[in-house]
Amino acid sequence: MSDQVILRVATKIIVPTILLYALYVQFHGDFGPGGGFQAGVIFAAGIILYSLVFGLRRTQKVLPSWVARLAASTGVLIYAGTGVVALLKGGKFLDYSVLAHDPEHGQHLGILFVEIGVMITVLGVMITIFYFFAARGREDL
Amino acid sequence: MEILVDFALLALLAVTAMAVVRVTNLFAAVMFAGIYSFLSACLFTVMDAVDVAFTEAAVGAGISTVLMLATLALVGSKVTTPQFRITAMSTKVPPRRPIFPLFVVLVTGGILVYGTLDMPPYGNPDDPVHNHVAPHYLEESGHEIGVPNVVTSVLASYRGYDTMGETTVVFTAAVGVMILLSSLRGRDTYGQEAWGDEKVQDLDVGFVDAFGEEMDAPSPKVGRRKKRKRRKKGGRG
Amino acid sequence: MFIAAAVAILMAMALAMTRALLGPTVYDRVLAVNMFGTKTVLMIAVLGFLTGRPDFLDLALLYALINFIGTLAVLKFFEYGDLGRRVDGGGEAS
Amino acid sequence: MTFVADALSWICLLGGGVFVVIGAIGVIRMPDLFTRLHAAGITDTMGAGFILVGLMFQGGMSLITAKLILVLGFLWFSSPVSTYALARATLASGQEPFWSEDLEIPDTARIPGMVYPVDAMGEADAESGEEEE
Repeated sequence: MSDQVILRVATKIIVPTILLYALYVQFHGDFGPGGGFQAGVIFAAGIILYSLVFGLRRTQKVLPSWVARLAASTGVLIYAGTGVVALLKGGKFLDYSVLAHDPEHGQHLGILFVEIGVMITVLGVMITIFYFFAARGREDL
Repeated sequence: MEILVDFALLALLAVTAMAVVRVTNLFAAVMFAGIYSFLSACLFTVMDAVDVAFTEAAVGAGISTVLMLATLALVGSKVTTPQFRITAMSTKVPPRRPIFPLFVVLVTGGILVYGTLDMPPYGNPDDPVHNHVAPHYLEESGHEIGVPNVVTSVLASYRGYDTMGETTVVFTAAVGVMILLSSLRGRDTYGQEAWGDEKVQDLDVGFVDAFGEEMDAPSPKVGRRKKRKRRKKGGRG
Repeated sequence: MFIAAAVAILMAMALAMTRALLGPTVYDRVLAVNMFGTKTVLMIAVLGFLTGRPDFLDLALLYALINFIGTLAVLKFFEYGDLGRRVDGGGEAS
Repeated sequence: MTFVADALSWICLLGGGVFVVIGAIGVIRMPDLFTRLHAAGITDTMGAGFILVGLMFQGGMSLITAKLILVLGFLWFSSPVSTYALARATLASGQEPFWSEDLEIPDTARIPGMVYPVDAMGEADAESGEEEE
């Protein structure tokens, strides 16, 4: 196994960086390129890199497949829920201006939640698809 | 100057697309698809569509190669006939001469190219696409939404319904994959029947677990190689 | 001066492309794709300066980070996913 | 001051471009995968390094330069790793680098239609090597 050390160490260094960069893309999307979709994909890419090097079983200890599936549906729920909250606060569906006292602040809040929803969904979906393909229908994984 | 870069990138893109179609080894096709993704990210960057380029970069470099390889692990990598192999039986079918499909494709392509002649020139500020809602978004986004990146404000706020639909579509993709692939769970009953060549049995070494703890035993190939090298060294001394 | 660098990178891209087309083994193609990825990082960085919008560097940073996931996946697949089968470049682009 | 920065930028960008093209030519011309890896390494280290440093002179002391440094750092971190993985996978597949004792170029590495002067002298060397064994 000694000849795999390089890959393992490199992965251990670079995976946290990728995850951090995904969060940067997520929360910097208001100012530069990026947003929820890209952040979710980058985050999933980091997880996939980890599981390529360390194996699916170890990855699923960190992020079980039911969590990924739950995330995939939770994101859509967060997105639609933001719209419903706006509806309950007296606005239109997905009209974020009513979310806070100041319309602009409300828009900020709405975009934040919506982008988080997109990110969680994309993350969950990408990882779920990868798990399904990688496990190749084997029962023991 | 940028137009030169544009042309060069497009030429490379065309070459890559031809290569993807022509190679018979599907692994090579995956490689070329990767190159295609790199080139289109460059092209999007030249055309100032940096958010699109970002998506292309994230998906193309991180996800799509892995997923295509995983698909190849499921279905095998060789194209045995000029046509796509659907089952093992279809290799007996003599190659057809697809004259009529070629004709249809050429005519359709010709009509489409003819249609582009009527389109407004690219980047012209008088184009209809720049005069409908785009000016409103560009001018009002600053104080209506207050987000510096207009793309984000359009995607998340002005076009929030569309993005919600897209998120749902992504979610549906996951559901579809789950439904399709969970029928492979009992691969002994279905998999061997459907892909009954040696490929499926060959691949019993897990795609993912290979670098993991299961590979603690040195792979036989590596060991053999080392032995041979040692013999060579001994011979020299 | 940026256009000079861009032209040099484009030439290198074309040459890497040639290597990917020539093969002959799959590993040569992997090498070509890997090199193409590096070229893309450079190209995007140079293009950002060429078009006067160096904010594009986020994109180059992203490529520099996740470029080798694809390479690693391919290599892993060849080394372990397809044991016992000779991997040669059966497919020449003709 | 800007003149000095521009001049340095020119030098670095042109030098980087030259290195990138040289490396790419090497990837075409070198006889087998391991030597090609060596050529590709030139573009990853010297080419990318020079070009990004040249861009740094244009960026000045700003966030852009910081990002360029990050890009360079990650490139210099990840490309040796992938090169290593590639070389290792190639070795495991059974393809060996040719040593000085057997100067023959493997058939898989030949470019069709190219004349290799090594062929003529390689045979004598290979025979003498076998005799030693």
